[in-house]
Formats: sequence, C-alpha cells, structure tokens
Amino acid sequence: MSISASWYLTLAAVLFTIGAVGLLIRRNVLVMFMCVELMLNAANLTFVTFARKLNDIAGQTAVFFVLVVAAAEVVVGLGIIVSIYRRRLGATADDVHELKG
Amino acid sequence: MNLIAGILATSFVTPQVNYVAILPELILIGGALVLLVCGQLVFSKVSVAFYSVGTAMVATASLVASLVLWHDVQARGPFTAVADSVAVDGFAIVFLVLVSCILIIAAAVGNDFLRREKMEGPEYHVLALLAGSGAMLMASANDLILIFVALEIMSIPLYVLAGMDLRRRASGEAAMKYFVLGAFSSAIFVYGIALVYGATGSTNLPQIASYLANNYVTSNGVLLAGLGLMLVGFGFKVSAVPFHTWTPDVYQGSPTPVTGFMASLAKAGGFAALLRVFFSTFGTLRTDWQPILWVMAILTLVLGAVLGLVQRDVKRMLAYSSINHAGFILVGLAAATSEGISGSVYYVFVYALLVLGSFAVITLVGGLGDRNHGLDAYRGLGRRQPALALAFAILLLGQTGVPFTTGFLAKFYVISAAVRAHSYALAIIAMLSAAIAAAFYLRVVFLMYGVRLPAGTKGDEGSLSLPISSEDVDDGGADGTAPPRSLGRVAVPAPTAVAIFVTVAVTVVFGLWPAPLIDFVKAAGFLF
Amino acid sequence: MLRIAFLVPLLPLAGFVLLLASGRKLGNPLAGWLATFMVAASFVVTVIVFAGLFRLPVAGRSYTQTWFTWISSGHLHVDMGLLIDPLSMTMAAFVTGVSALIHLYSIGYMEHDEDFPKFFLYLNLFVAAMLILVLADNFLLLFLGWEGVGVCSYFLIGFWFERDSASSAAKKAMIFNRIGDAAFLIALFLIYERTGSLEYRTVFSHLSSVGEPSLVAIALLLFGGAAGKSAQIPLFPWLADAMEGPTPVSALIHAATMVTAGVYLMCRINPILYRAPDAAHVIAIVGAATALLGATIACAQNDIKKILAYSTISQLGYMFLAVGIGAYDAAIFLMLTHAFYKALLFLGAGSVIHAMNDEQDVKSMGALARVMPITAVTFLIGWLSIGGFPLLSGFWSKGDILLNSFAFSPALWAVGAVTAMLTAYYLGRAYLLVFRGEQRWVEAKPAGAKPKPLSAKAKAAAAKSSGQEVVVAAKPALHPHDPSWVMSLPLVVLGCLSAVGGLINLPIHPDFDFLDRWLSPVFASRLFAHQWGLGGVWTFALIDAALALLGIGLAVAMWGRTSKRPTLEPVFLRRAWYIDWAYDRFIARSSTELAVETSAVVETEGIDGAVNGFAFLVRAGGRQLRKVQTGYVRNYALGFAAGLVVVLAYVLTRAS
Amino acid sequence: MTNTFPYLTALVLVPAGAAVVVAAIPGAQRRVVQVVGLISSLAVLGIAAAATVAFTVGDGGYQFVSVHPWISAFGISWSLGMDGISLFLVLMTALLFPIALGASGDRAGDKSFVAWILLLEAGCIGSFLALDLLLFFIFFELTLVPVYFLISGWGHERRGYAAGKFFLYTLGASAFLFVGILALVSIHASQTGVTTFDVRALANTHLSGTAGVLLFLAFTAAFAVKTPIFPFHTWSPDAYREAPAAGSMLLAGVMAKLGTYGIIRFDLALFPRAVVTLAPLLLTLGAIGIIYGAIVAAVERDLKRLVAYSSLAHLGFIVIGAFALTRESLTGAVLQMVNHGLYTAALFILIAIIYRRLGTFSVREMRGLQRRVPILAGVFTVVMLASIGVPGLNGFVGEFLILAGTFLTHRWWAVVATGGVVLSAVYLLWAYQQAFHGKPKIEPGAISDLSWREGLVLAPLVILIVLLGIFPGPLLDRIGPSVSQVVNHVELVAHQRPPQVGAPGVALRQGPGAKP
Amino acid sequence: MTNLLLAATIPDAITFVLAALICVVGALGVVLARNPVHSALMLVMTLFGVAVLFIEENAQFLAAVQVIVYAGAIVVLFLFVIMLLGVDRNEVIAKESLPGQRPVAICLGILALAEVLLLAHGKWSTGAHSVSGTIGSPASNVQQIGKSIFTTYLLAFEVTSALLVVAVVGAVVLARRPRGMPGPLEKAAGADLDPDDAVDAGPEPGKAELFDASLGDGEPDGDRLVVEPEGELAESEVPSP
Repeated sequence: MSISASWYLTLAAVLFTIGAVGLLIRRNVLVMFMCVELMLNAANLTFVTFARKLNDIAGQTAVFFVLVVAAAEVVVGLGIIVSIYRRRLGATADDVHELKG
Repeated sequence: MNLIAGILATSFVTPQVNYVAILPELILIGGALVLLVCGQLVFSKVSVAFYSVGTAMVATASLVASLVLWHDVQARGPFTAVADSVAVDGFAIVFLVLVSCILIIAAAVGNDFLRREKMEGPEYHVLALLAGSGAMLMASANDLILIFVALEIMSIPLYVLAGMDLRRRASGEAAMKYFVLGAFSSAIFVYGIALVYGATGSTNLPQIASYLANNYVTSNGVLLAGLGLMLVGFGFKVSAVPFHTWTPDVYQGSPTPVTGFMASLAKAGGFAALLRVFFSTFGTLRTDWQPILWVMAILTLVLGAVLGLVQRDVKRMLAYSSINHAGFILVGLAAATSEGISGSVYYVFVYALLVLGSFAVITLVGGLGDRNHGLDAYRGLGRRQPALALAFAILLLGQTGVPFTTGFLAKFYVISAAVRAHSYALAIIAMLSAAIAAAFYLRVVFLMYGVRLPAGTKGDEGSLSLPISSEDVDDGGADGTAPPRSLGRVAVPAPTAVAIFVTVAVTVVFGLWPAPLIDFVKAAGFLF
Repeated sequence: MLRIAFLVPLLPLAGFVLLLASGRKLGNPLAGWLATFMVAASFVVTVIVFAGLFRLPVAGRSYTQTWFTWISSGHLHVDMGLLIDPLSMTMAAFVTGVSALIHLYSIGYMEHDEDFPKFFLYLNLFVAAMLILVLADNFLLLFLGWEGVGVCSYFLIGFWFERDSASSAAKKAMIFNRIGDAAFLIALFLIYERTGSLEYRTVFSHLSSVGEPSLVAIALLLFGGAAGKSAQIPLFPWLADAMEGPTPVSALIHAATMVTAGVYLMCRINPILYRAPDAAHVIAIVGAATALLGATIACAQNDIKKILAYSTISQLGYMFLAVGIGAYDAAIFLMLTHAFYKALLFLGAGSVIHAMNDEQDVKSMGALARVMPITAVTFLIGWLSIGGFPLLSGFWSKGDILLNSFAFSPALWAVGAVTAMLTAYYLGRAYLLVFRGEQRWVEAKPAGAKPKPLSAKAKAAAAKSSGQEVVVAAKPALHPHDPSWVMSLPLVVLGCLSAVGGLINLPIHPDFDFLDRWLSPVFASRLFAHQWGLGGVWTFALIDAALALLGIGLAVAMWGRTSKRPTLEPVFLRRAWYIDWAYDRFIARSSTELAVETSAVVETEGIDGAVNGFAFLVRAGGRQLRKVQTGYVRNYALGFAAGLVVVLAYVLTRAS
Repeated sequence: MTNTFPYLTALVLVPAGAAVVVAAIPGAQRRVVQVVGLISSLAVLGIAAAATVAFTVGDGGYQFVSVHPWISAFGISWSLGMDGISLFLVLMTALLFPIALGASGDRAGDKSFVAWILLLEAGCIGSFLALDLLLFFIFFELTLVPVYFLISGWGHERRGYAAGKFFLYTLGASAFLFVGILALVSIHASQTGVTTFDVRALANTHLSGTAGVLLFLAFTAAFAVKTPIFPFHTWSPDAYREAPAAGSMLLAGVMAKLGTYGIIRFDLALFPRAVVTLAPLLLTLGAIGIIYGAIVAAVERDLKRLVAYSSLAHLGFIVIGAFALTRESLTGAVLQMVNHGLYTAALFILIAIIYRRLGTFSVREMRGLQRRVPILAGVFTVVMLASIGVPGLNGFVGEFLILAGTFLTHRWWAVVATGGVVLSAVYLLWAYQQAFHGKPKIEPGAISDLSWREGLVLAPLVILIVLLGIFPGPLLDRIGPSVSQVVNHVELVAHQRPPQVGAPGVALRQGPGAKP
Repeated sequence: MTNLLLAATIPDAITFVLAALICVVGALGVVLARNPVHSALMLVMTLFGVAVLFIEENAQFLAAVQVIVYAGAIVVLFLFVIMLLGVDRNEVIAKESLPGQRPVAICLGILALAEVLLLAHGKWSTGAHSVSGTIGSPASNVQQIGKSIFTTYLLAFEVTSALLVVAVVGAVVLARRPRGMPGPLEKAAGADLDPDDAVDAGPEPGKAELFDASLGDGEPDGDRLVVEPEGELAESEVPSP
C-alpha cells in the first residue's frame, strides 16, 4: 500500500492554487496559459488519485481527455496570442484594456 | 505475435451505437468537415454564399434529424444511447432544435457580413457548425467528461470567431479576454468534475444521481466543493454575476454576427448543461445549491439592468441586457421545479432568437467596418428605414417583455415558477430589474422614433405633423430633423432581412399564439 | 291651474336658451326685451298659480309637482320636483316681480354696453336658478338653484371682467359662497345619514327620530351656507366688493333676491330650527350682530353703492334675527319690503351713477334733486321707508321684528333698535349728500355729453376716500338728468310698493296681517308669537317711530349743510372694522404662502425629488459599478476567484 | 341573454385591426389615414353604443361574456365580460378616441400616430372588459407602449423625459401587480388544484389575513401609480404636460380610469377583507390627494400641469368613493370616472386650442381672452364649472354621491373631502381669471374664435356634461345593480353578514355611526 | 503526520515527497520566473513531477502521455511561440501595475485552498466502488484505458476529433493574415491597415439617464440635434472607412 491518497489530493489542491494565483498575478499571457496548464495538471492528478482510491479506471480516462482538451486549448490560445501580437496590442495581458465600462 | 494474441485475449465488445440518437451532432460535424474539404481542396474558389447555403442545409438537415428524434421520444419516451453517454429526452431535443435554428439564422447573417467585410473562406461557417455540435452535445450529454469535452468544442470555436476580424483590434482583445477567462474557468470546471468524480465514484450523470439517491453521503464536503467549482464553470458560460465580466467586452469586441451567435449559442449550451446537471443530477442536493443560485440570480438581474443603463454602445448595452436575461433564466432554475426548468428552457429559446435578430439588425447598422455601434447611429432610423427600425423595435420590446411578444410569456413563465416556489422577493426583484432594463431598450427605441422637432416650432396640435412614419422617409432634413451625415441608409441584404423577419415573426406570432411553443417546451420539463 | 307651475322657472330658462342661441342676432335692445318679457311672463304665471293655491283650503295649500328622477342610487332618491306652498309662492311672486322691473330698468341702464345680450342672458339664467331655489321640493334641488344663483352672481359681478377689481370681486364672492356651500353640503350629508332622504316632507317627518345634537349640527351647518349666501358674519365681506357689478345686478341679486335666499332657507327648515333652539339662538345673535355691524360700517362709506351694500348686510341681519327668534313671518315680511325699497334705492343710485357718468362717490355729488327730481323723490321714499318712517312699509316690517325680539330678549331688541336708528341716519346721510347740499360737480353748458360705460376714471373715483375741491375741479363737466322711462318706471313702481308695501301685513288687527295668515300653514305652531295686545303693539310702534325720527333728524342735522365731518367717519368704520383686511392678511395671503411652500418643498423636492432621486441613484450606481469593469482581464479573473471563494465559503457552511 | 353578435371581442379587435390596417397603408396618403382612423374609431363607438342598447338594465352580472381558451397551458383565457361598471367606461372610451383624433388636427393624417391611438384604444377597452386577470394585465401593460410613442414622438419640449418617466414608473409599479397576480393564482391553484386567471373563480379564493393584505398592496401599488393616487402621482404632471393634446386627454380621460377601475373591479372583488382593513389608509391617501392636488394646483402657472393636479384631486374623490364601500359612494365613483373623463378631456382640448392660438400653456401670457374669444371662453367656463362640481353639470352628481355615501361610513374623510370642493373653486377660478379676465393682451382679430371643426369636437362633450348633470338616471340605473353586487360581495366576505352598512336613516340609527 | 507517512512504504514515501517537491517548486517557478522561457522550463519540471506521481499511482500510460504530449509537444509549442513573438524578455515581477491585484490574488488563493482542504477535511472521503473496469484487474493499464475509452467514453473520444479539427481550423483562422496586414515579425506600420485605433471605448460616465430616454446625445433638452451644425456632428461621428 502506497501512501494515502489525501496527500496526493492535497498536493493537487496546492498545485491548483499556485496555478490560479499565478494566472492572477502574471502579466504575460503565455505565462498565464502555463498557469492554466498547471491547474489542469492539478485536476489530472486529482483524477488519477481518485481513480486509484476508487479503484476505477474512469479517472485515468478522464485525464486522457483533459490532455487532449489542453492541447487544443493551447493551440488556439497561442494562435490568439499571435494574432493579438500582430495587431500590435502588446504581449502582456494588461496592455489589452481598451474595452471597458 | 503474442502482442496480437494479447490484444485478442483482451478483445472486447464496443457498445452498439444508436446513430439516430446522435445524428444531429454527427450531421453538423460531418457537414463542417465536408464544407472544409470542399472549400480548400475540391473547388478552387468558392464564394461565401456557397458555404452559407451549405451550412444552412446542414443545419436544416440536423433540424430534421432532431425532429425525427422528437417523434421517437414522443413515441417511446426518453432513452439514452452510446453507452449511456447521451440522453435523448425532450429537454435535449428542444435544445437540438434551437441550436439548429440558431445555426441557420447565423449562417444567413454571417453570409452578408462576410461578403460586406470581404472575408472569404469557410472558416466562419465551419467553426459555427462545430460550435453548434458542441452546444448540442452539451444539451444531450449524460456524462460529465462528455459535457466537459462538449463545452470545449463549443467554446474554442467561439474564442476563435471572436478574434476572427483581424482588422479590428477590439476583436483581438475580445478573443484574448474570452480565451484567458474561458481557459481559467474551464480549468476550474474540470477540477470540479474531478472532485465530484471522486466524491461519487462516477462521471455518468444517472449513476451519480442514483448514487446520491441511494446512499447518504456522510461527509459531502468534496462533493459540494466540486459542485461549487462546476458552478463557476457554468456561471462563466452563461455569464452569471460575478462570472460575467467578460461578457460586455467580448460582445462589444467580437464581429457583430459572431456576437449574436455567441450570445444565443453559449447561453443555450451553457444553460442546457447547467439545468441538466443541477436539476436532474444534483436535484437531491437542491437545498444546498438553491441559495447560491438565488443570490447569483439577484446579482445577475440587478447588475445587468443597472449597468446596461449607462452604456452608449449598443452591443455593450445588449451585452448587459443579456446578463439581465441570464438572471431571469437563473430565476427559473432557482425555483428548482419542473415548471421552473421548462420556464428557463422557454426563456432560453425565446431569448436566443430575440438576440440573434437584434444583433442581425446591429450588424446591418454597423456598416462597413462593423464599427458604427454608437447609440447615435440609431437616431432617426425610424424615418430612414422604417421597416428595419420597426423590426428592431419589436425585438427590443420583446426583450423588454411587452405583452403579445414571446418575451412577455418567457418572463411570465419563469416568474410564475418562482412565485409557485414561494420566492416572491426574487420575483419582484426580477420584475423591477426588468423595469429598469426597459429604460435602455426604450432609449434606443426613442432614438429611432422620437425624432427631433424643427427648431422654433412647438410640438403640438397638428400645426405640424411629425414625419415618423414611412410616408416621408426621404425628406430627411427638410424639417431640420436630418440624422447625422454618417447615418445614410444602410444596405439590407436579402438573407439577413429574411433572418430578421423570421425572428420577428417568431416573436410576434408565438407571442399572440403561444400554445404550440409552450407545449413543445413543456416537454423539456421532464428530463431523462 | 297649479299644473302650470313648471312654467315659472322654465320661462326664464327658455329665455336663457333663446338668448344663448340667438342673443347676438337679436342684439340691443331686442335681447333685453325678450328677457324682460320672459320674466314678466313667468311673473304672470306665478300670479296665476298663486291664485290657484289661494283657492285651496288652508290645510291643503301644498302641492308637489315632480318632473323626473334626478339622482337615484342606493337609498338616495332625489327628484326634480317643485313644491308649491304659500312660502315658495310668496318668494316666487316677489322674485319674478322685482326681477321683471329690474330687467326693464336694465334695458335702459345697459343700453351702451357692448355685451348687452350677454347681460340679459345671465339675468335670465339667474332668475331661473333663483326660482328653482325657492320652488324646489328637496334640499338637493334647492342646492342646485343655490349654486346656480351663486354662479350667476359670479358672472354678473365679473360682468365688466376687463376691470381687475371686478373679476377679483367676482372670484371673491364665488369663493366665500363656496365656503358656505361646503357647510351646506355637509349638512345635506348629515340630513341624509340621519333621515335617509333629502326631500323636505320626508325629512321633516323623520325629525322626531333624530337626536337633538344632530339637529343642532344640521341647523348650524345650513346656517353656515345661508351666511355665505346672505353675507352674514363671518362670511359677509364679499357683498361690498360685489358692488363692482352693474347696478341693476346689485339691485336684483345683491339686494332683493339672491342674498335673501339664506333667509328663505332658514324659514324653510323651521321644523328643524324649532327642534334645535340652541341653533336658533346662535342664528339670532349672529343676525343681530351682523345688523349692527353693517349699520355702523354703512355710516362711514362714501361709495353710494357700498353704503347700500352694507345696509343690505344689516337688513339681512335683521331678517336672521327674526328667524332666530322664530318670527319667520316677520322675516319674510321684512324680506319683501326690503326687496322693494332696497331695489328702489339701488336703482335710484344706479340712475344717479348713470347720470354722474359712473361717479359713485357721494362726496362729489350733491344738489342733484334739482336736476333729477324723479330719482330724488323715489330715493327719498326709499330712505324714509327703510328708515322706518311711520306708516311706510319699513316701519311695519321692522316694527314687527323689534316687537318680537323684545318679547324674546330685550338685549336683542336693544341691538335692533340701535341698528334701526343708525339705518335711518346713514341713509339720510347718503340722501342728503347726493341730492341736497351744495353742488360738488361741474355742470356742462351744452347737453349731450354721451356718458360712456365704465370710463377709466370711474375706478379712480370709487377708490378715492372723499372728494376734495381739487378733484372736483379736475372733474369734466357733467349734464345729469332723470333717466329714460324704462328706468324711471321701475323707480316709480318700486317707490309706490315700498311706500304701501306694509299693507300686506298690518299688525294693527289680526284680520289685517294677511301675510301671517297666508304663511301660517308653513310655520304652523312653530311660530314665535309675542303675547301683547294691541296696546303693547302700539307702544312699540311709537318707540320705533321715535327711533326712526331720531335717526332722520340726526342725519339732517349733521349732513344737511356740509359734506365734511371726518369725526363721524372714523377710519376703522370706513375700513369696515379691518375685517376685510384681516381676511386678506391672515387667511388669503398666508394660505397662498402655504401653497407655494407646499408645491416647492413637498412636491418638487419631496415627492418628485424622491422619484428622480431614485432614478439618479440607479444611474450613479451604474456609473460606480462600471468602474469594476476595468478592462483588465486579470481583474476579471480576480473577480472569478472571489466569486469562487464566496461560493466555497457558503458550501463550507453546508458541508457535514 | 343570448345575443349572437360578439360585441366585446369586436370592441377589442376592431381598433386593433384598424391599427394594423392604418399602419399598412402604403405611402403618404394622409387623407386616407385620416379617414380610416376616424371611421374605425367611430365604428367602435357604434359597437359600444349598440352594446349599451343591448345591455339589460337591472342585471348586475356580466353580460355578453365571451370566453375562449388562449394559453390553456397556464389556464389563461380570452374572457371578456361587461357589467354596469365597465359599460360606461367603455362607452366613454369609445367616445373619447374619435374626439381625440378629431382634436389632433393634421396629426390625424399621420400614419403611425393614428395607428398608436387605435392600438391604445384596443388596450384600454380590453382592460375594461377583461375578466381574465392576466388578460387584464396584458392590456394594462399594452397601453403603455402606444402612450410612450405618442408622448415621445409628438410631445413637447421635454417629451423624452416625460415619456420615459411615465413608462418606467408605471412599469415598475406593475411589477408588483404581476407578481401579485401570479401569487394569487398559485394560492388558488394550491387550494382548488385548478390553475385559472378568471376573476370570478379567483374571487372565491380563501386568503389569510396577511396574504390578503400583501396581495392587496401588490395590486394597489400598480393601480395607485396608474391612477395616480397621492403620493405616486409625480409622473402625471410631466406626462400630461409634455404629451400632445390627444395624449393628455386620453391619459387623463381614459387611462387614469384603468387604475380606479382596477381598484373597483379587482381589489374589491378579490381581497374584500384586506380592503376593509386597509380602507382607512386608502381613504386618507385619497383625501390627502384631494387637498394636496388642489393646493399645488393653486400655485401652478401652467394650465396643463394645473389640470394634471386637479385630476389628482378629482381622482382622489373616486378613490374615496371606492373605498367607502357604500352603494352611493361606489356608484358615484363609477359615475365620476365617466364624468371626469368627459370634462378633463374637454379641458385638455380647450387648452390645446388656446395653445394653437397663442403657443403657450402659461396663464401669465394670456390675459383677457374672454374679450377676444368669447365663445371659447364660454365653453371653457362651462367645463370649468363642471369640474368645480357645480350642480346641474355632470361633475356634481358623482361628487355628491361619493361624498354622501362616504359620509355614511367614514364621516370625517367625507368632511375633509368636502373642503376640497371649496379649494377646487379657488384654483380654477384663479386660473380662469388670469387667462380670460382683465385687459386683453392680444390685439383684436389677432386670434380667431372656435372654428367649426373645434366646435364639432367639443360639442358632444359639452352636451354630455350638461345632460349628465341634469339626467344621470340612465347611467345610475345600469351602474347600480353591479355596484350592489360588489358591495354585497365585500360585505359577505368581509363581515360575514348581510350587507346593511351605510344604509342611512333608520337602518343606520342602530348601526355604528349612530353617534351624532 | 510522520506516522501517516511511515504508514506507507519508505520508497513510496520518498518518491512522493521528492516528486511533490519537484512539482511545487516547478509550479512556483512557473509563477515566479521573470523570463517566460524559464517559466516554460519550470512547467516541464512540474509536468515531470506529475508524471512520476502518475507512475506512483500506477497510471503508467498517462505518465507516458504526460511526458510525450505535455513536455514534448505543448511546452515546445509554448517555447516556439515565445521565440516567434520574441517576447522572451524579462518581465518586471517586482512591480504590479494593477493596484491591489497581487495581495488580493494571494489572499484569495490561500482562502480557496483552505476552503477546499477544509471541505475535504483530510479524509477526501469518496463514494465507493468501481463502475467501469477496476484498475486492479490483470489486464495492463493501457488495455484498460483503451477499453474504457472505446466503451464508456466512446462518444467523448469520437467527438474529441471535432475538438482537434476546431483547434486546427482555429489556428489557421487566427494565423492567416488578411491582405496587406504585416506578418508577425515585419514592422510595417500602416494606419490604414489598422483602421480603428479608436476602438469604441466604453461610454463616458454621466451621460446616460434613466428616465431621459432621449439621451442619445446626453443632453436633457431634446432640441439639441436640430440646432447643432454639421461640424458638431462630425465629432460625434466615427470615421467611416
């Protein structure tokens, strides 16, 4: 028996939080995406841990889908960044705030 | 060798797939691929019209398919398919139909927009179709994982479409904001799913429901946490306060037809999943989530109305109005009764068409470059283009909830549900917010019709007659009421005109004779 | 014969309608003749009906003629119907008669007025309303007439509406009347609540079952209405201003008929008064007080019409005194005679004013007897008669009242006596200042200075306190003369009437007081009757005569020669005890201020402010909230996080 | 009674259809528009008259009832019915609309203008006839839209403000009505299991004290704003002032009655106990409104606003009459609704006529008009006297019945209200003096007197004003029975005793009000 | 605490601790590294850590995919874009442009974490029983995942294809540049290519009125438009293309 799942889950929660906070405090959009990836990974870890805890494969399968989604998101996200950059709006999230109110 | 043997040893039976059950989605996806391929490979140069027609046909096909399903369900009652991952019930089918309609209209409006803005290529339509399929899947998905995937299938095209107009910086900004926040919220959402999965041991909605029904969860912390996280994800999609902040910016920034499409589709898909998950799956926990939704609803109602009041950009204004409407739909859900659910569904249905029509008009008024969206653009529209103005007025009054429009019945439906659930305060706040919201709809209407009087003359007693009706559209300026120069006649291409007409017709006809639509939607009350 | 009674009010009404339709076409003087004819005709009809009623046995001298149901709802049922009984017929007779004369007079008086037809339009309407008032068989219909005459008096006072003074006077009269009417209405409600009906007969038959307090309330409220209409304390100030109207109007409405409506009402409700003695006493006291007040004020006025106006007030006070002590027949008697001589005096004054080119200030007249004898003589008769000169009508009627009042309470008698003396005095003053003494106006050599209606000077003259020589010098030359026959005839007729009017009710012997016996079915046993024999009566007659002669002598002594005796015209009297001023200062103005304040503060700032304030709050809230929408995507994300935290926090409370 | 012709449905649908037709007239055929508008509104008047003739006197119940299921899913039905209370309101409405069209000059050739007017007519008549609560609400709301467009499209300087204020204020208030209706229906459904919006059915709902009071307040909020009742009136001076002549006269003449009608028809029928509990409150508001409206009007220099405030006062009378709950007062209230409609409409038309001559509403700028336009002045005088409540004109009858009836049950309110009678004379006479008396400002011949067309428009109103003053019998006979039914219902439900309250004289002497 | 750790076998514990440390450090690195490139590399570190944990939880297949797809593809993609756009300059972490953003963010983060842990209160209690195939079964992890993908999650799996199509098309749409628009690296500045620098910004506050519906032009007096000359209009007007 390996160590109890709660440790993994707690770790996942921590990762998730770090990711979230990172997204909140970083200006660089790319880094923000990375933070999203962190959060997704936290989710994955949770899935896998629960899968083990429940002795149920579904959790691992879910991770598979999350991976795919993450990939797709990143592709599009990076595309958006490129197009934004092309519009000379600047590369950081804060440079883009013309729409407000 | 033994590798193969090993595989054979563990060979298994794939579940038999009832293709009819997922036909609408499949049609859309297939159609999208076909269009893509045709556009890029088969024919060298095809006009936008081709794609639009294609899209419309595909959407119509899936509409037909959905109606076929409808009859199945009528006949044999709701059922699930493909290893219980999709539910085919009235609820789902209402949304299938709705999404198909949205797609058809969006195709028409988009067509003219693309031609006007000289954007050729199939992307708009393909993405629209795929997003549509995503929305359909969200409506019928019966499994959290599938919902998540479907959510992404619906959202990602919308991110892209929002940023589609490469010449307007606003478009890019919209895409960026939408995407960042979307990614953020979907991360939260999937974490929520994970927790729910952990707490209930399954991602399949019926299984979760039965699990919750059969065993008493001693420590429901994880479950509730997951629920809360999922609520954030849904709240983002349906732009419920405080997860609404993206809405105005994205609506304003995106290309106008996309805004309309987004507003209708995202609300449809988002609410479809939200209603299904919370009402049918976690219905047993309603005492836990009802208060949250109650507060959310109030915030959404009030904020949408109050903020819409101070906008001077029509798209932004309608963005806030859409928030207000989201509040109304939440009211139906907060009632957490079958009536409330069908009320919400009806509301979504009606609102989707209203907002599509409204944004179609805005697209036209926006003019070349899609940037003429100040309120001033509408001054005197009633004189310049009475038909267009009338249509817009009807759509706005529909959103206001004026009697004999579908909008009124929608409000009636959800509010009566709320009242039956004894949440009177919510009902009254909702109606008051509607009254406040009426102010900004009316402002536009007033601008279109409340023509200025010639300087010097007093406005009374027939001594002069105000040219408000069609008879003297073209004597603009004769009596000093000339609209600003920039506001000439805007072109009204046939397809968009038809689209607008359809939405208006639906608004009025079903406002006067609502029985069929209501009966159709009532079926949504009984989920699988 | 009685059945034609409906014609009595209808004829003048028809005249009104005719004039309304074709007044301008008929024009001057045809319109006037039409009107006069209508009223005269109605007088004739009245006489016929009167005779018809006279034929009936004393007990059965009451006849109701119902036209149609006016208002019928719940228990309330009010008919449009006439009550023909001695009282109403007496009223109707003298109303129509006097009106006819005054109509005739007006044809001459108004001949130069551009609105000639309209004048008679109003007059006819007035007569119709007045007749409805006196002939009504229920309180509500009476109220209809009551308001009708009020409205007509409003029109007629404001007839020369281009004068601000006139239109203000009209408004004032209307408002004072409305105040009285409010009381009247409440009385009606109370009557209805108590008796379930408004029809005289039913009401009076139910009185036995109504508590006395209610009766007192009803009586006093009705008296409130009467006070408004008949210019009693405290609602009298309007009558003096009402003199802004053309003189015939003053004669008809504000002397002979309308103002006596209050007295009529009181007589009509005698059964109630009989059961509510307290109310009766109040009425008597108020009446006496008013009588004295009016008399005193009249002593110091210079505007001839104002003198007559205050004298009217005082006379009306007399009538209420009579009513109060229960001598209804005496009240009616005085009302009749008063109608004669006061109308006479007014018409005389009218022709003087006419002749003096709209000069109304007695101080700038004098010695007119020489140039206008008829007027002078008739006016003299009027004076002596009202002054109670022996054997003239006033002597009898006033004597009757004084007699009863002494029997009732010497105090009231004393007041009445003083008033009687004063009456003789101040009218003597007026007569002497106008017709005798030195001439204070310039005579024009050539005849035919056409007097224009309402010269601007008229106001100035009226406003002037007393005529100094300077002003006289400033006056243009005049050529006063007796008026044309249309105006003289009424003077003569009324002169005779006021001279011999007393004959209808001679107290010398029971057989001779026709009026009392004629009215007895109405008042029956409720009448207050003194217990003296002829001796007592005669002694009182002598006392009265003495008082009258005293007053007359005083007048001659004081005003025979000079026109300037400031000591006898103290300011507080000329200013009518400052009562008018007080009204204006303490009620009119302060209430205006109140209204201004209210609309400024409560309405604009308070109620409307609240609504707009709410709107503003919503807007301001919107503006503040917009700041949240910073446009920074990370702020938005922060919002998400916050929302998430809140949700989780709530969930935490639900977690088990 | 069996009558084949569906009067009521026609009354609603004809104007609505006409509105569509007018809107559909192509091009700028002003003449056609004018004719069509006038004809159709007159047709409505004809139907209304026919219905009045066919109306059975003495039957207090609903007549010509026509019920068709509409949204059966929610138990909403197209059910119309007419009783003595609604009969004359409908008739008056049908009368005022052609007049409004006639009074708006060339406007009547303005396509959209006419269309809105006709739509408004449909809405008003619909609300007077609806027996289905939601149908009523729908019509009640529907009237807002045309009025909004009329004001904002053809109004005066600050029409945007006025129109918005009017629309939003009333809309906000009817939010409560809406929720109230739904709540009532759901309560009824929970008791009987039947979801219906039919007033007659809902009247039998059993409501607990508080529930009744709350629902009553919810309903009354909307009615109070619509009427308006003090202190919910501030939209009215603005709306009346800025609206075009037709708008003002219809607002004051017809739409104000929607509120009072709602009170009588729904409050009294549905929440008798709450009504009895809260009557003093509403009576007080009404009384305050009477005095307050008069006071504010007394310092108002703008004729239109002045009339607006005077309406506030007069509507106060109606409110008092409604809540005094005696046959007399209630009959008077209904009658007064009609009367007020007539003379206020006439007043607004006259003001509009003056405005057309002088281009101002301010009494300061008009003096001595009586010299220049005597006929106009005469008509104005008559109408003014009617609104002052001089007996012999229609204003008086209603007022007297209201006060007399109120006095039976609520003496002191009646007394205060009677004070309002005095005040109304004050401000109207003042205004009249300012405008019509004094030395004329305008040169002779500068302005013309009533034109024959204007005269034609005013004639019916003036005639009715006089006629109803002398001969209100026909109305009272038809109103009475229905009113009695209402009162009986209230008495039975509220006091569980046969109605006797406020029967004067004998009956009252052992009643509570016996003390003098 | 410790005994809880010791309850597990020592090597497991050590692996977990190490991997966890790697993950956390990496994560913190992603957040704190000035240079986006560094962040990317830190991300890789975390991903590896997670992969290790996956193996630890015998999800070998996922671990592999994690390394291949994430570290191998996604992060490379990140780096590629960073290089492409040349945004690999240091970001000034020290100063925060948005007032209060950072402290609030951190507080919220901590709160959220605390709440989640409290909700879980240690046990992370779960609904029991396996539904779709148990991990403990003889078949290998890959086979089980494959099985569940093609049975339970068949539809989800199929529709992910749509997702991928979307990704491709989206990338194409966004990367494609309209006629005349400069590529990412060219510095061609043509204002005409970028027509509306004046993106219709949010309305200036204080103009809209609740009641005054006429306030299109933010002025209570309705007659404004009538009197105002063309010139004035031109200001309020958006330049037409």
